[in-house]
Amino acid sequence: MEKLSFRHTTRTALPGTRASAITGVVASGNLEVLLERNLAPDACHVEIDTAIKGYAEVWAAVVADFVARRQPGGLTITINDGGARPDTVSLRLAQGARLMELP
Amino acid sequence: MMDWRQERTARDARLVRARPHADGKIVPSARVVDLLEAILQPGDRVCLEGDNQKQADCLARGLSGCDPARVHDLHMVQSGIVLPEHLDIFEQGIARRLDYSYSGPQGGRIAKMLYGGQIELGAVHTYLELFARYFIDLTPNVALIAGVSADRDGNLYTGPNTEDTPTVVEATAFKNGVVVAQVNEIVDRVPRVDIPGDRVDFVVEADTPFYVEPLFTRDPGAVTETQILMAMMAIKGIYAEYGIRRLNHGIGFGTAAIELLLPTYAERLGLKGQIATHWALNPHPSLIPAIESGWVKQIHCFGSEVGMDKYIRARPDVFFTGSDGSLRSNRAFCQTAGLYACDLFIGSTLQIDLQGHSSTVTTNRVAGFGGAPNMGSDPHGRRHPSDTWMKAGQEAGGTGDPALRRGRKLVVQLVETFGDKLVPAFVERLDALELARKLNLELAPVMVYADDVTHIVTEEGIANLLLCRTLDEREQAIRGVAGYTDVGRGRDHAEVERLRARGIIRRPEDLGIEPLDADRSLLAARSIKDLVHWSGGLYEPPAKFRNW
Amino acid sequence: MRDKMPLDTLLASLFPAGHAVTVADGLISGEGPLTDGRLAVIGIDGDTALGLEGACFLAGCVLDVVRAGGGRPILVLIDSDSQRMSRRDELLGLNEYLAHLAKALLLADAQGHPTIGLLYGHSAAGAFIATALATRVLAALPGAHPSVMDLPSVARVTKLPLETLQDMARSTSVFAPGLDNMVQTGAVQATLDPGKPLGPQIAALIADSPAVDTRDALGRERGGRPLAHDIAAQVVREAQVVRGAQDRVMREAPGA
Amino acid sequence: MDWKPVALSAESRDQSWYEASARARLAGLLDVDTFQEFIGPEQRQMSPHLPLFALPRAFDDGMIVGRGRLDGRDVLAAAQEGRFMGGAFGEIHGAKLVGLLRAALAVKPAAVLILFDTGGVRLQEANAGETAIAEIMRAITQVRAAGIPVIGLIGGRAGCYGGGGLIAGTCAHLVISEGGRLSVSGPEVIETNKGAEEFDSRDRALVWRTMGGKHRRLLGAADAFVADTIGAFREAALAAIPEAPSFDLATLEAEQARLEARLERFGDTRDATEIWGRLGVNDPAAVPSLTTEGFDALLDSLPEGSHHAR
Repeated sequence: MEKLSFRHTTRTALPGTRASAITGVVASGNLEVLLERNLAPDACHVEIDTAIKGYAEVWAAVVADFVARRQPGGLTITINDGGARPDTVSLRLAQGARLMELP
Repeated sequence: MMDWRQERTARDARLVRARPHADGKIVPSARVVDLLEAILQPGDRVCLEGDNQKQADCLARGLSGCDPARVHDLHMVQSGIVLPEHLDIFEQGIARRLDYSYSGPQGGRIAKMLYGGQIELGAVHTYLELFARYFIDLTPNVALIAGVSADRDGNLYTGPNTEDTPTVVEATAFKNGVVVAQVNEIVDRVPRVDIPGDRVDFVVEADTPFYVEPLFTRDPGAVTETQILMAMMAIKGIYAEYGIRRLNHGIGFGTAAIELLLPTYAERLGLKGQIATHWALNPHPSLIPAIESGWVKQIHCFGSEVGMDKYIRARPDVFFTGSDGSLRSNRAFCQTAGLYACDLFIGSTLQIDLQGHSSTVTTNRVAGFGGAPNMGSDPHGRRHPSDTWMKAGQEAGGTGDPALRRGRKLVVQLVETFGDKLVPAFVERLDALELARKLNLELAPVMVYADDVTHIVTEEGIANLLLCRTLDEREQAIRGVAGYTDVGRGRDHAEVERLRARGIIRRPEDLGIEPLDADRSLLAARSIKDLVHWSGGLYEPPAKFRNW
Repeated sequence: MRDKMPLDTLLASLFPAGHAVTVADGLISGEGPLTDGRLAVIGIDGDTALGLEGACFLAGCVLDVVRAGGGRPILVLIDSDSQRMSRRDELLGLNEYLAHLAKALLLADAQGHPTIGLLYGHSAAGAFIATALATRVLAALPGAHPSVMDLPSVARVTKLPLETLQDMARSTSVFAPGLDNMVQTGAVQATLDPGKPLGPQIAALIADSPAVDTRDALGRERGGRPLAHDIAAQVVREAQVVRGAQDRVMREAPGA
Repeated sequence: MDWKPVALSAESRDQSWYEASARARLAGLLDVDTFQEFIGPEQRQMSPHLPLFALPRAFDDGMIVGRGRLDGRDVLAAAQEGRFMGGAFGEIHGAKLVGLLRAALAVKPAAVLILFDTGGVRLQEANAGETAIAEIMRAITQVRAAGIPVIGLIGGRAGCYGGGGLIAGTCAHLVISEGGRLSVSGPEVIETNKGAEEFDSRDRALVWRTMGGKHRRLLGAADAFVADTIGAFREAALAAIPEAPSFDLATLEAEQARLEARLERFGDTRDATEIWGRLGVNDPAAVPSLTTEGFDALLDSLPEGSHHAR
C-alpha cells in the first residue's frame, strides 16, 4: 500500500452545492472516489490510498490534468484504489465531479 | 538414366508398409502409433494439422507415442504449436526442425525450448506465408489432418471447421505425400465432401472428437467502459469517416465492443448500411446482434466457432454454407480475402513503439503471428479502388499524377494505454528486439510494421498516422494518445496541440463524444445469455461461458 | 495443543448419575439429569461433517423439545468438521437445512429453552454457525479447536506465505484458527474447567446466561473485535435520528 | 416463445441488478431519493484489519445500510457490494448489518431488506466475520419474531455463499434471479476439497443448474423468481411484505416437514434435471434456456403450488 497526497490551487470553485458524493467500487483495477465540499473555493486536496506502489508520478499527472480540466475548487477528494489504470482513475474523477455539479 | 519417379516410389513403399495396420483405408485408433511408425521416415517434413482452433489431437498423441529410434529428426511444418504434444515431440527427439505460424498457449514453453536449443527454428510465419511455402519449399511428405467424419473411401467431411485442411491436403496429396486423417466417426455417407477420398490415404477413427478452442468468444459481461469509449471513437472517427464497409476484426474485447455497438450507438449515428456490411471474420458470437439487426450482408470465415453451428445454418444468406447446410470455412481463402478485399483491419496488440511498430511478443513468450500481419498490412498487389482505400491513399499524400497514387488499406491498432497489471502498451523499445537478440533471430518478431499502421486508437484519442509528414510528427502523434505511460508523459505538449489542430490527433471531445456517456447500457448485449436471446436460442455457448 | 476430551468422558462428567444420550452416524441426541430437571442434548461427535440428513435430524430433535414445552434447556455438544462439501448437499439446498437447524435452536431459546453450546473438539464454517454459534451461550473445553479455515488454506486464498500468516497470527486474533481467538472475538463466552464436574458448570452457565446477544461487547472487552460493538450501536443510534435531506451524501446514480 | 433481447434504457429500474453496484441497487430499489445511509462513507469507518494484509479498504467496508421508502412504506435496507472483497463478511461489514437488525426492533419498519452479494466470510477477518454471521442470524429471528418481515434479494455477481447462504436461509422470504446463486460451499471450494469428479467448477452450466436461481425457485429454496432488473426486484420485494411467514413453532415445523419431504423425494438424485422431472417439468433440459416469461409459465403449469415455510 502507498499513501499519496496532492494539493492544488484552482482558478474557480466547482459549480453546484452538493456537500459530498461517492462513485466507484474498490476492486481489482477499480477504485472509489469520495468527494467532499469542505475547502476554500480555490483549493483542492486529493488523498490517495493505493494498492500498488511506485506510480506516484502517474498519479500526480492524472490528478493535475483532472484539476486543470475540471477546476474542482473547494473539494477534498479521497481515493481508495484497488490498482486502477490511469484511464479508469480519470473516468471516476470526472464522474465524481459531475455528481457534485448535479443540482 | 534419370529416375523421375523417386518420390512416387517412396510414397508407394510407405503405403505398402502401412497396409497391414489398416482395413482398406480405415485404421483403428489403437493402431495409430504402428501406422505412423510405418509411414514416417527420419527427416520427413510433416504437417500435423492444428491452428488457433481445431487440432488433430489424436494423431498428435500418436506421433508423440512413436519410438524415437524409428521416427526422428522430423521437420514440422504446421500452422499452430498449441498442444503439449506439439512440443513434447521435440523433447523426445522425434522432431528437430520447426517452421510454424502461431503458438498461443505454448508461447512460454516454445521460447524456453528455442532458447535451450531443443528446437531448430526455420522461421515464424504468417498463415499465408506458411501456406505459400507448402507449395514451394516446405511441401509436406506426410500430412496428419482432422475432420468430423469420413466414409470408407476416405471422403472427408471437415464440418464447419474446414480451416487449413484443403490447403494442407492440396500441397501433400498432389506432390507424392501421404495424407492421414483423424475423424470423429466413420459413416456410410458423409454430409458433404470437403476433401475427396482420392486425396486421403488413411482414416483413423479417433478415440475422442477433435479439440476445438472457443478462441473467438468474448463475454460481453467483461467489456469495460474504457473499451466502449474506444469503440465509440473508432465507429465515429474511423468507420463513419472513411465509410468502411469491407473489414476484418481482431479477437480482442475492443473489437467485440465495436460489434456490440453497431445496433445501438452506430444505429443512432445513422450508419446502418453505410459501414460494416462485408466481413472476413470468424463467426464471432458478439456479432450476432448486428447480424440480427440487419447490419451485415455477408461474412466469410477462416474457421468456425464453438456453439455457432446452429445459428450459422439458419443464416445462409450471411454465411458461406455447404449443400448440407453447415458452414464452410477456409483459412487460406479468408486470409487472402482479408488481405486483398478488405479496406480495414482493426485489432489489438501488446506493445507499440515510438514509430508505430507493434508486437505481441514479450521477452519470455513467442506467441507467433497467426493471421494478423496478413490482415494488418497494406497489400501492394492491390489494384481495385474503393472510396475508403482512395481516401486513405490521399491522406497519405505523395507527389506526381494523382492517378498514379495507390490507395491505402486502413490498419488500425485499438489499444488501451495500460494492459493487465498496469503494463504499458506504449514503449520506447519493443521486447521483440530483446527476444531476437537472445535467440539470434535475423528478424525481430513484429506483428504489424510501422509503415502499415494508419491509425492508433486509445482511450485518450485517435492518432491518424497517414497525415503525419515527418518522423517527429509521427512520434508526437503516438505520444499524444499514449496516455499516462512514460511514452505519453514524455510528449511535447505544444506539438501535440498543433497536431490536434490539424486533426492528426482527435480527442473524444473533438469527435463529439462525452467519455461519461460510455456506459455498458450502450451494448446491444451485456451477457452471453443476451447473445443467446438475440440468436433466437440458436447460439449454444460452451459451458464455460454460461451463467445460467 | 491439548487433546480434546473424549465424548464418553465428557458425558460421564456431565451426567455422573447416567444418561440417555446416544451417538449414531456422528450425531448426538438424548437427554440426562441436570440439578433440578432434565437437560436435552444434541450435537456432533468425531469431527463429522454436517450434511442435509444430520441437520434435519438435529433440528427435528430441537423442535421436539420446543413442542414438549416446559423450558427444558438444550445442550449442543460439538466436535464436528465443516459443513459436508458435496454436489448432492448443495443440490438439495444445504443452506436451508443448516439455517433451519440454527433457527430451531434460536426459536427454542426465544421460547424459554436456554441453549448452551459446548465445543469440545473441532468445528468449522457452516457447521459451526448452524450449531454452536446458534446457542445463547457458547462454552468450550480446553483442547477445542474451532476454525473458519486452516492457515494453509488461508495462505492459498490470500497468496501470502504460510510463515507470514503464522507470524501475523501471533499478533492478531481476528483471522487465525484456534480456541483463544474465538474467545477473543466474543464468540466463545466461557472456557470450562475439565478437572471439575461439568454438570454444575453448565447449570451455572444457564443461570448466568444473558438475555441479549453480548458477543460483540465481549469482543470489544477482549480485544478480538475492537469495533463491532460500537459500529452496531452507532447504526442503532443513527436509525433513530430523523435527518433532513441536506445531510445526505449524493450517491452514485444507478448505472454509474 | 419471446426471444426479444434486453431493452436498452438508462432508466434506473430497467438496469441489470447483476451489473449494478450496491448503491445503484439501493437507489433503484427504493422510492426515488428516499435512501438515507447510516455510517455513510464520509465517516470512513473502514476495516482495521485489511492493512495488515496490504489490501485496500473501502469507505463503507462493502456494506451499505440505511433506511428508505418502498412504495411509501418505511423500510430498512442493507446492501453488500460484491465487487469489494467478494462481498465477504468482515468485522465492520457484519456489524453494520447486526446494528441495522437491532435498529429494526426499535424503529419497527415495514420490512428489512437484505441485498445479498457475498462469497461468505472474509478470510482476513474470519473470526470476526463468522461471529457476525451468527449475530445476524440471531437478530433476524428476533426481528421476525417481532412481526417484521426480513426479505432477502439475491442476484449479484458474487452470489450468496458460505455464511451468506445461511443468513439467507434465516430470512422470511427470498427473491432470486437467474444469475443469482445460493449455496453454502462454492463450486471451487467443493472441487478443491473433493476433486473435480465431485464438482467440476468450470462447468458453469452445472454450477447454475445446481445453485442458480431457477433451481432454487423450483426446489422451493426461494419464494420468487424475477428478471434481472432492479425494477423486478422492487416489485417482488413489495409483494413479499404481506406474504412473509411469522417466526414461530408452526412455521419451523412446517419447514421441518418440507425439508424432510425434500430428502425423501429427491434424496437419491444426482442432477437438478432429475429433480425438475419429478416436479413435473416435461422438458427439464430446456429449463436453463427459458426466458423469465417462459419460466413463469412453467411455474404456473406445475401440479403443486409453492409451500415455502421458512
